[in-house]
Amino acid sequence: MRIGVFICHCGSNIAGTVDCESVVEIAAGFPEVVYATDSMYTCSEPGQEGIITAIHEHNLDGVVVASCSPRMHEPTFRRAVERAGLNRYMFEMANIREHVSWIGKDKAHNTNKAADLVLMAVEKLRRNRPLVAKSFTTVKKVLVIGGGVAGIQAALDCADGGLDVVMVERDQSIGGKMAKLDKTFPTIDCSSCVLGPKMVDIAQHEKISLYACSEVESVSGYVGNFSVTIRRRATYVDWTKCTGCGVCTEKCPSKRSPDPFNEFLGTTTSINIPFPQAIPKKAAINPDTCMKLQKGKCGICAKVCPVGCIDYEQQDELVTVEVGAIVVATGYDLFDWHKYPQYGEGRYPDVITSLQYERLLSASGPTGGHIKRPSDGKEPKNVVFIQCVGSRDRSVDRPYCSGFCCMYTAKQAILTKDHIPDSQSFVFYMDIRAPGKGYDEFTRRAMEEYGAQYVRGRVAMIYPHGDQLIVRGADTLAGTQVEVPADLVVLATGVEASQGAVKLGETLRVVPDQFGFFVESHPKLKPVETNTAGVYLAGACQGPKDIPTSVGQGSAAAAKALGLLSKEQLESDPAVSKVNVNRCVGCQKCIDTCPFGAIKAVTDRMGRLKAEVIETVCQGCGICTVTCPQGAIQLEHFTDNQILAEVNALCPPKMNNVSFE
Amino acid sequence: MSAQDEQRELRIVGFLCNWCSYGGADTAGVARFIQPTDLRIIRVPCSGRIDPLFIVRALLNGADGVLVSGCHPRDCHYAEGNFYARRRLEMLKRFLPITGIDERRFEYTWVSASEGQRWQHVVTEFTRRIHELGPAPFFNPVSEEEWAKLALDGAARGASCACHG
Amino acid sequence: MAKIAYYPGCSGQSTSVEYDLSTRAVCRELGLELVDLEDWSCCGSTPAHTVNHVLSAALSARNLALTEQLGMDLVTTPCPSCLSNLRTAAHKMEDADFRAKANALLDTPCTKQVTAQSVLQVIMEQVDPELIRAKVVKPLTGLKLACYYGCIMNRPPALMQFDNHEHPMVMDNLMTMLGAEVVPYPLKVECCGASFGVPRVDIVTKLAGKLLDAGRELDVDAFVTACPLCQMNLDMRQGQINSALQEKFRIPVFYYTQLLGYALGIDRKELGLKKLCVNPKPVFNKLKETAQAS
Amino acid sequence: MSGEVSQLEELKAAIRGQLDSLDCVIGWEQGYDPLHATPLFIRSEADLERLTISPLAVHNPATYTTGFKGKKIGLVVRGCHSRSVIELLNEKLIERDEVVLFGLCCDGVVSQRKIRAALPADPGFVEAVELGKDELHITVAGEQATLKLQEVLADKCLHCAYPDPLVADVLIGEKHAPRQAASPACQDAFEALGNEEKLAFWQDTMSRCIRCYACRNVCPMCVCQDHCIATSRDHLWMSQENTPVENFMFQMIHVSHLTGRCTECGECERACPVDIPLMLLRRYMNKQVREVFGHQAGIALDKTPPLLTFQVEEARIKERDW
Repeated sequence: MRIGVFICHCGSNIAGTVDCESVVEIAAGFPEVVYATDSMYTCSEPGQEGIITAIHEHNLDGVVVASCSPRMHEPTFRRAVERAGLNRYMFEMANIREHVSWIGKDKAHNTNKAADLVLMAVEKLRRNRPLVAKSFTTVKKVLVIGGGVAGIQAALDCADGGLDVVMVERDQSIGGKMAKLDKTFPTIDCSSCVLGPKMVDIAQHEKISLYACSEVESVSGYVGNFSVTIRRRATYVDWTKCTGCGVCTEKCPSKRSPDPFNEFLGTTTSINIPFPQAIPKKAAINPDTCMKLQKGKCGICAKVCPVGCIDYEQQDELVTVEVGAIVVATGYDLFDWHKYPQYGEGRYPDVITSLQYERLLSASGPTGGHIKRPSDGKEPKNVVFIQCVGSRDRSVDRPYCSGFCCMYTAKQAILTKDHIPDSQSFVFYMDIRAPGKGYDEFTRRAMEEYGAQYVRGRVAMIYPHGDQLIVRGADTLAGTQVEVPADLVVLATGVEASQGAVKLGETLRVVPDQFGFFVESHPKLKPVETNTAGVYLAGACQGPKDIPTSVGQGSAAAAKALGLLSKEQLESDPAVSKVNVNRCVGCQKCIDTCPFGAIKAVTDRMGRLKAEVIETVCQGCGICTVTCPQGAIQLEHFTDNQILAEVNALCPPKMNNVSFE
Repeated sequence: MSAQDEQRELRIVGFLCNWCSYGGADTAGVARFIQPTDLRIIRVPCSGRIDPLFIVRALLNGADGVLVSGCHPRDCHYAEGNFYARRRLEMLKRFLPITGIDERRFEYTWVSASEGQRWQHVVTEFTRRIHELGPAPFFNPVSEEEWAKLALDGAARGASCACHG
Repeated sequence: MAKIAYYPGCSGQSTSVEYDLSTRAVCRELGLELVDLEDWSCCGSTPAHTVNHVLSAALSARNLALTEQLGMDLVTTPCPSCLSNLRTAAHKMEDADFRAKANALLDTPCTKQVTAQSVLQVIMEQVDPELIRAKVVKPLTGLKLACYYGCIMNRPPALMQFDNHEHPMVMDNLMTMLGAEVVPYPLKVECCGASFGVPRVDIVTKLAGKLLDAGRELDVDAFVTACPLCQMNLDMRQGQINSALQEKFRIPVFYYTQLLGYALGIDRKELGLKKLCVNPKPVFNKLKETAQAS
Repeated sequence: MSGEVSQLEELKAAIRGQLDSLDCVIGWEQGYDPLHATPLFIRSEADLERLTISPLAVHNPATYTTGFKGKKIGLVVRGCHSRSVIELLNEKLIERDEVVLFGLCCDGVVSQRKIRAALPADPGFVEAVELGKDELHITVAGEQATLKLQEVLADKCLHCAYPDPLVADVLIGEKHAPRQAASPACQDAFEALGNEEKLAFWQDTMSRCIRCYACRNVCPMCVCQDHCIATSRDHLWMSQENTPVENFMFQMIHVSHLTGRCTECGECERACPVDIPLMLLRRYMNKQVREVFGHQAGIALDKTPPLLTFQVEEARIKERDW
């Protein structure tokens, strides 16, 4: 090899405490170094030109630059050597600024250390080899998992940007939690009026295919080329024929089917369309309550259906789609408040969740928009709201703030007054968290204009008294105990990670945090990326979020997917693991430890198991290399030999008669 | 530590992951946090890339100390690398005593890219520790005389050893 | 017969002697042999631990040590307050430093880990429910009861480790087993005012009055308790409550052992029913009427 | 020992019944003299007749399994051997349906080293060996020496917690009552030494090592086949130079690769021609693995070796204290 070494003065940044000329002299004596020099600013235009000229003049096939941190200028110098015709991996850097000149005062020691670092770089470079990035084409299609407002936004933005979109929704209709809301804060505009048109756009957009009542079963492949298997659950209705006319739902005699859309307040029919604005507006049968499917008797829906779309024999169906990017927008679930014994564990029908209250407020809800309490249908006069039910409470393992409960509680207090002018709302709160445009003003309005009484303290107990509930809590500002007689108690239940999140995370190789929320690539700078290339996050699956933030993230995730797939071809980093099949004994330990699923087992011609790296999926961490006892899988650019060369450069083996070379 | 000892450098090898600790060392440099100069850093992508045998090789080659640093648990750029590293490195650290190599010559810790000050502290403390321990003994005999003595002792000893009297 | 160390507690010798009596009678009937700790000392009640934690723990640890000397590792007591102190002491003694400090105050150190459980827990966990059912000779059929557990019987949950601390059910289940109708009494774990009966009767009349009121609203024939202090505040102070709140409560308040003993057919003298302040006669009359009617 | 004879016949019958469906059954036969056994690869009825299961039959047959991958074989295993098999299964290095395990409830095997030490002089060729109930009668040059079996049992057998196979398709012999494992006294004594003494000891013993790699070749967990990094020129972990430091480096590689996998069958130490007490290193590492991960290799199926998995919060690693 013919190696050139370039020692940078970085003005006086390095030269001030390192004798650069001496380092040049020492470096010139290192193995295979044919050229060594120093320059004032190696990264500058003339500095880079100096490298290029030297490569040509001295016929160099490897370059070491000793200057600043490679985290700073490695890409710069790699481009420079590439301009001179070398492979960019035939380049090494020695960090003699951040790690030497800036932290050590003793010039002799610094000089010595700089020379050592250059020797290390030279020894490693001697074992480098040219690496070439692979290019591959991508599928211009995006999978959006979850049809809540974040997923809807991501899907529409991707589709408008020209990509095909596949949306998978677990429930019968898209719309998510937002579709269940009556109004939204802080504008008090009608939730379904804002969301409805976007849902219709999903149904009508020619680039979007929607799979409702479906779940992602498995994902294989890698960025740009994922293969996704979707399970379409049997609905017992042929959706290609169903017109959503609703005749079946009117005639269905089984009217005791649980109604998840209305948060289990009241019941619905076994065959149903969850709500009038549902997208897709198709009927589906709940097999658990359908008499025909349970007992074989009935069959009325099949008789009344004008298009003959009822199919009691329908089975789950698996569909495979190829996509280039995946947006995860699986949203959240509500905390199960029954974990708090002090709220009655479900013994009192008039203790309900905030989302149930939304359904009571909603004109399309089970009470037609009249607030009637579940126990006796009476209109409540005193409504008590309890905040932080499953938020900011270590005792139930929910130490985090759910973020939007303060706001929707204020909204519900306002709406309560609108619905029942002679009502009185009480809100037990811990702190009011209203950081957002118009948010704090909104909570003030709830108190000042709508007369909601805010009590700062936790509720210790709810107990029945007559036909009322007595809510006992602390008023920490007054330093006293308070008891409020309530006709209805609304619990501001906090946010939990969606139930299937952990399992989906395993499928997608996206890590959930300890609470089940997906972990983003970087908390500040890569909020919608994940550590799996090509998989993006939108909305509350990453952490509690309100509607505007979820929509913003939906657009952000779409922008990332559009950016990724706007390139004709993607390039993979060649510094990835590589298997020497001769050495591989097929024990699959590397496969088990790879965090990215980047290694798969293949069978060779002899029928023996061998590991194979999917170069485009491998992120280059090197966990596998350490896992493999026979060193059969090696991380390129950081091979055992390269690192050992550095170790041996720093600690030359003593008194061994034979050197390592 | 006498002034003279302070002058003489010992050989300390550092293995740092690129994303957190190498960045932390850069941060310390940018902030001009003065550190002892004994340490030389080998950059690896992830603490999960560090084979405990690199550390053994360095120690057997005569390194006076080896310091490993990676991302804090849960912060690994590769999600799980430092979790594997922690197990491997802990096992090495616990194993060293049986070899007679002072386990204090090896340490592993976590430093994030923002923790320049912590890096300075880690380097300073570890270097101080290694200077207190002094130069590591050589595993191989260091002179022709010792080689000869070893050969003679071996011959005299025959098959006897600590366990198999 | 299962032998269990028995710690009666001070109130069992005085204000709640009927609780002690009926407990002994019931346990005998159910095949539990209670072995009295000899020379036991007061658990320290509330005053001790408000003054000095080590002293307080040592008082109870002495009783744990006595249990240990009997060669037993379980001691039982009817009184929730005593139980609370015994369990607190046992828990704190798990810490070696604390144990050393407490043992320094004792003649005979407490070395082993002794567990304390309420008599209620012992009955519910060690006696076969079928045996209880089989032994019922006078079922409580027709009786409408509110079970009142009080605030400290299951609290703090991490220490007491028995039943649901906010919504306990064991006494409810026991009474149902005996044939009574148990109402869903919402104030099961509320405070009765406890020892404020001495310095601030007004607090007790207010709190205990609320408890009685909730029972009356549910139309109960009687209350069932497991705590000497609760029983005293509801029963003995019912007259005070009536005059303070201008009320006319006349609701008998039993220890669960008394009703259990009655159902098992134990002689009434052994149940100390005469010690009750609110005359329980209407309750027994009702039971007799129901028995005759059927 | 009549019990042993009947057990041998029982075992032979069991093997005979399955011999047709197996490529090979690995057991033991008499070696170059009556004192030494050697592995036996049974492929026919005739081979089967040579089978022995006496305490002289020491070799771990699990060592050979990976070489038979893809074929169906039988193994005669003692308790410790079954641990190796379990570990190999757990690491997917062999398949359960490719091995038939003939388990022996084992009362221990001999240490040739101890026999040699107990005999008045180096025996050379042994003419006859007779096994008594608790004794071993050895005839050399017409003279008979009697050794107590207990005194010549291998160290690993004296402290064995798993004398009975933990996995077997056929189980021969009577199961033992549960036993507590213990480390031999020499282990504790060595661990108590200071760093300087320990280092000197290894320098010493490693100068004796002739790098024959017998310790590696008999190790059932050494599965790199011909690709051991110690003898590869591609990854230059160590030179071929025979110096204490390089010899020790090899042992470090071996122990490191055995972390959480060593089943303590003791074959490495048995095979060492220069009597290096290699189990000192293995036992110590295993102890650390037990303490930190609560893991013992090869005592239960479907366990992941501790270095191939992790916990986000490691209960017994306190690395953040530094």
